[in-house]
Amino acid sequence: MGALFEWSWLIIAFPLLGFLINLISTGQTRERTVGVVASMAAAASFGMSVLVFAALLARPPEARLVEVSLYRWAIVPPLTAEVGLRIDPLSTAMALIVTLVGTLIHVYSIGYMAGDPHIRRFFMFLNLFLASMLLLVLADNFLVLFVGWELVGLCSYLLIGFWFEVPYNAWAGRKAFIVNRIGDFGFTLGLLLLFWTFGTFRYGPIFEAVEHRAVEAGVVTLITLLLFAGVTGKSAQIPLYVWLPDAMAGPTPVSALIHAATMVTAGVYLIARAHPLFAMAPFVQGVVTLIGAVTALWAALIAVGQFDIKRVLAFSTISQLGYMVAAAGAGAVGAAIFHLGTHAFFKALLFLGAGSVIHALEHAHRHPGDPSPFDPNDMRRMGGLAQRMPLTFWTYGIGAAALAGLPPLAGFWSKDEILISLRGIGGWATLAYGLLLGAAFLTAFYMTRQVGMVFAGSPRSHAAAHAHESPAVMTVPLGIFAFFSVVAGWINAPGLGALSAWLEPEHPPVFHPEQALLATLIALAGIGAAWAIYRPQAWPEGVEDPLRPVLRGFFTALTRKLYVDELYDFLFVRPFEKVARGVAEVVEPYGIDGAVNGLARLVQSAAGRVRRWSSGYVRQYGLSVLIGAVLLMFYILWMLR
Amino acid sequence: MGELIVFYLLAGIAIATALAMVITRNAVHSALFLVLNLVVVAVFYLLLGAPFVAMVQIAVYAGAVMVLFLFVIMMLGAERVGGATGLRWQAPLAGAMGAALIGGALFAFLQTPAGLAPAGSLPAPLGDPATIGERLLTTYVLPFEITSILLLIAMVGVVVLARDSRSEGK
Amino acid sequence: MLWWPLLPTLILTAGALGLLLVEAFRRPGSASGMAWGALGITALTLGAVGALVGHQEIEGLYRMVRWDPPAFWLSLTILIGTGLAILLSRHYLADQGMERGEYYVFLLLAAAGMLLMAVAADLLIVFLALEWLSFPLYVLAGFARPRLESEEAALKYFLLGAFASAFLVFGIALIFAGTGLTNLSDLAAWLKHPDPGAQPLVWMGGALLLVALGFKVAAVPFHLWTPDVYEGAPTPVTGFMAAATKTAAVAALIRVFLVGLGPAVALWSGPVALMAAGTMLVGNGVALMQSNFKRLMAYSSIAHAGYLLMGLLGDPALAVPGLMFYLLAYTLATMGAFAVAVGMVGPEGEDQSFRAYTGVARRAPGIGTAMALFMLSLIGVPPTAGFFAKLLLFAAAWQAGWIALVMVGILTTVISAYFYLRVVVAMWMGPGEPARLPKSDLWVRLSVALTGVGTLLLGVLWLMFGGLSL
Amino acid sequence: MVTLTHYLALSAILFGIGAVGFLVRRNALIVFMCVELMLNAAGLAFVAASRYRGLLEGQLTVFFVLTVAAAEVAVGLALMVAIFRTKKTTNVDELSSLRG
Repeated sequence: MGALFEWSWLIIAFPLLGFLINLISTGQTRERTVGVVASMAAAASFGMSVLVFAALLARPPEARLVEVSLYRWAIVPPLTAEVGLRIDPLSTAMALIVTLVGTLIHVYSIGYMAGDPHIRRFFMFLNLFLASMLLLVLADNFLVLFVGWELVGLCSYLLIGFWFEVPYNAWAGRKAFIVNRIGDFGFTLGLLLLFWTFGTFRYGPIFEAVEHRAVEAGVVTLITLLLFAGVTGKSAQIPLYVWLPDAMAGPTPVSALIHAATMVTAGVYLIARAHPLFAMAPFVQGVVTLIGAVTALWAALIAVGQFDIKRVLAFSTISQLGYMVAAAGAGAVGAAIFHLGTHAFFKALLFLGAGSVIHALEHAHRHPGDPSPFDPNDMRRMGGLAQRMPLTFWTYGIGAAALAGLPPLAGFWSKDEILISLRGIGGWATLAYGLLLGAAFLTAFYMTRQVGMVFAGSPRSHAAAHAHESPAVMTVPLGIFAFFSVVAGWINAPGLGALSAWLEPEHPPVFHPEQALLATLIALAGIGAAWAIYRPQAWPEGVEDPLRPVLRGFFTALTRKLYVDELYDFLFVRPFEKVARGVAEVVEPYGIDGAVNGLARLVQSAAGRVRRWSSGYVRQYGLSVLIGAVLLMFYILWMLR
Repeated sequence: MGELIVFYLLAGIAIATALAMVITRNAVHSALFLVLNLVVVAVFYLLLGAPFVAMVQIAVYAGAVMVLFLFVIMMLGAERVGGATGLRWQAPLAGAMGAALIGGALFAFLQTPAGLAPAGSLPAPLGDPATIGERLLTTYVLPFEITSILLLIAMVGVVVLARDSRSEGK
Repeated sequence: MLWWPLLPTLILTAGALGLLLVEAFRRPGSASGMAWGALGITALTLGAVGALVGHQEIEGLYRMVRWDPPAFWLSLTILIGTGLAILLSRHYLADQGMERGEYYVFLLLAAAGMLLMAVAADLLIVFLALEWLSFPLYVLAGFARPRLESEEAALKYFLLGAFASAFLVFGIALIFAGTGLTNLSDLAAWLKHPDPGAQPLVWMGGALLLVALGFKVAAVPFHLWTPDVYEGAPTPVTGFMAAATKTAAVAALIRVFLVGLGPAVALWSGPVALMAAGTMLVGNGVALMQSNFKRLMAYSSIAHAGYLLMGLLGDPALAVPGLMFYLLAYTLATMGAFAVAVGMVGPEGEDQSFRAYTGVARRAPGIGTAMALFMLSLIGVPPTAGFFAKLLLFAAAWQAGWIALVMVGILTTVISAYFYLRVVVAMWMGPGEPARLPKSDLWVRLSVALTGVGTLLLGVLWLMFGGLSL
Repeated sequence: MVTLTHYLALSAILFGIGAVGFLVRRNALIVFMCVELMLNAAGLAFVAASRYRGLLEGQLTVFFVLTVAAAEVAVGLALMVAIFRTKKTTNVDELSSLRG
């Protein structure tokens, strides 16, 4: 069996091969072929993941850790890094989720992207993303993880700005890039500190050192805090979540795969992976748990006031990531990964369903040749799609119910386990528990609102009235995802507990009937409250949203995303701009968006002064040399004292 | 004592000619003061037991190089340059920095006891052309060859730079 | 008398002089034959360098030169930069109406001087090599004569270069006055048991050497010539200066400061650290203000000088391989970027403002992708070579305890993302249709492709650098 | 007694004068002559050190510096003549079109 593990690098190699094939294939390749090649590469990777998983399963629980050495980076003595793969329950579980969801979304994209002139580029990036994500997951050290981390980020920016002809999309890609830079700045410092402390990047020796308490807790606290800064960027937690809603500018399959199911969960994976480190820093664990819980509630609240079908899902994703981060922070790695898995299925389902709706509306709109601007994402222009797109409706309904946490669907089990894991710890965890219950209510509420606005009642636009069901290449993956959204939770159901036993043999899942009842009641309450407001009969003609009269000004605040973008603009961007303008007349020959470039302006104003040295006069340049020489000389004299 | 007087006398001339070269307005005068300065330094070379270097200094430097300078100045009619400059702080600041450089260097040298040592014994034949020639072809053969290449590069470079590209007719 | 270390320099010089003869007797017309010849000679020299790869240490010619692993890597990088510069030049020279064969002769001669610098083991050789590589560069900078910017660039470079080399000579004189030595290994031995009475002289001399070499590598505050000269010089020459000259200057820094003055590291590390920090801040900061691509690359070259200076301070076991790797990665990315810039030059003249790049990538996605790759490598985004290069240097400096300096390095790296990405943004997302498209010249395309692939592959292949030390 | 310090001090003074001259004169030819003065000062330091250390190396080095300086003069003057043909000036302050 050992020989199989030696080949586990194929999991990463297959998508990379797909990328290369599409890279070197000529421009004449039929677009269908491109998609099929990419999908087959993803499928092969999934197959290999299954094989590795099975091989690992065949081993006794205590032997389920295989380190495959691929590459000896014989750099120089202090920095010896060995590149290898770490095959263990956590990484194989992640690889399975990533490759399965990835394969299905590749197939779906063949239909969704048909006719796009840049389809080859699209599939290349998608394959590259898959390979990078798998590298991140399977790496056996923090450095390679970071390489994967940056690569998935790169793919993400490229795909958000895929339709860069629209300036907003390009801007959104850049916003994601820059916001993530802030998080990665912390991450980089954390990595350096990690290396400085442990002298290696490899998980094994680091965890061993932690186990033997060979390092100071204070340093570990700082390291984990810095790593968590990276997590807030990539996994869209407060305060760096602002990029994810704008990331919806990318094609819908990208939103489903990268910005819902896989890449954004990298942060959760990082916390789970570095769990031994976090376990040594209880303070940071508290911070992580609380930030996760607050994010969950906060994003759920904003989701209630959104009209863009994908934005609702984006805020929902942020909210659900908050659940995972909270659980991972509290040390419940099993629960976090469990929710990561179920969420990957039902959120991908929801995104693809939303894509199907958008696709249908776009086609219906284009049909009569109406040149007026039309936003196919706007839920206010939908309604009554249940009869016109039954397959999409039913699958979407299943996804929504799973997200809302209705038993016996997937979301119910995983959310339940997170809530249970937070009980009985006390302190911050109890607070987080309360916040997450509130978020659960809001989740049920906004999903019901969305289903009501999109599918119930009568059409509120010409396009909605003429929409048709999407082609089979899109609906079949919907069905498959719907199936998983139903059953994925069962693997960890009471009495079975397979996933938790797999990830954490020492912590079997517990099932509290009263907790399950409470969660179900809360979900039902959310659904009931939303249905009371949004049922077609309660919705008078011409009213934009029946919730607006109920909440008044606060609803407007919700539609404006609680003014966080404005707040950041006020707190960071404006002051920098003011200072920059005050200090120097900065010439800005190329329009840069103010929203993200405040820091650059500040630097620019300082640089403007330095730049005046470059006056063009040789003699002045010479003077600078002489001044430098004199300074150096006096430094020497000072040393000679 | 007499040695010291000669030194100070020559040093005074060297500094004076250097200053005059920097200060005088006319480029031709500048060049001539530089020639004087080079000659004084050549005299120092003789005093320091380096007759060969002194001869090279006179022949190559004071002779050929400075003649070239004078020739170009005359040819371009560049005795004086006109036009105002925008660099108001340049001269005072440069002067201050130059003074600081000199002052700092002198301060450091005065703290160097090794520099106060009397002249070591440089056996007479060492500084003569024959010995130097022998060294040039043994220990210093590589720098010697490099220098010849440098002269060649300079020559070709001058040809390339001086050729009138407009009338090449290629 | 071992003269093996000189073999690459000799081959290149002999080849260049042979080309000069050919140029003297060939009939007027296209100079592409000269370009082929220059390429062939460069390849031959690469072969000679390759033949010397296994040798650990050869001292030769009365200990004037010395071959060791860094010499190999430096020579390799210089020759790669030279080869790419030749590839870029043919199309450019023809378009600009300056197709004269001497151009290639001077390019090769400058490279020969740089190769000499890579093996220098004596301060005298450092001085001569510096002059050797500078003379042809002065001529090349002014090669677009009678275009005034080119001439102005040449004169500025020349005057300031001469000024700086006077500091070098005076510095060597002071060191010689203090120790009676010019050989770098002897100097290191002397510094281990210094004569306290002579130390002020040696240290003053070291300070002046730092001025001159800081000038050549374009470190703050000796950097001011860089943007003007880069802007005015013919574009392929600018690329050559940014890549190969930088490598040669770092070679000089390694030879003088790590080999010669290595034992006195505690003394020069302070000023070098300040210079490194200032260079990173000023280079990256002022780059934000640039709207001309060549000036942008000049400030980029200044900024990278800062990172390279940081490398001098790092733990040598890690830093020296780091410097070698950094130079190679930097050479590939910089020459690639200049290849794109040269591709944008047409017979009607040269517009290197960002406006000229607007939207180009949409019409030429291959070029656009390659440019994005170069810019990412210059920022240091994985998996490009630039990332690993920066990582090595940062790790080396961190190991040596220069934590604040590493912070400055990371901070300026973040800043640098803004201006490097502006190029990419202009090319991919700039409004409107491009005014001009890149030429489909095979040589330029080839260099873009080579550097692009190299930038990507190098990231993977850096394990080759194992076991490399001074 | 004349010591090495005397000579070094003189050469430093000449070097400093040359450096200041480089920075205050506008005529490119004089600017360049100032560089020659600086090199000359360095040469003096070499020869003096050679004498006081009883070594020949210093003299040989001066020989090389002299030769290289002569070559440099040739290149530099050719450059200045070339510029004069285009711009009709040797004022370095008028050659400042490249800046920023």
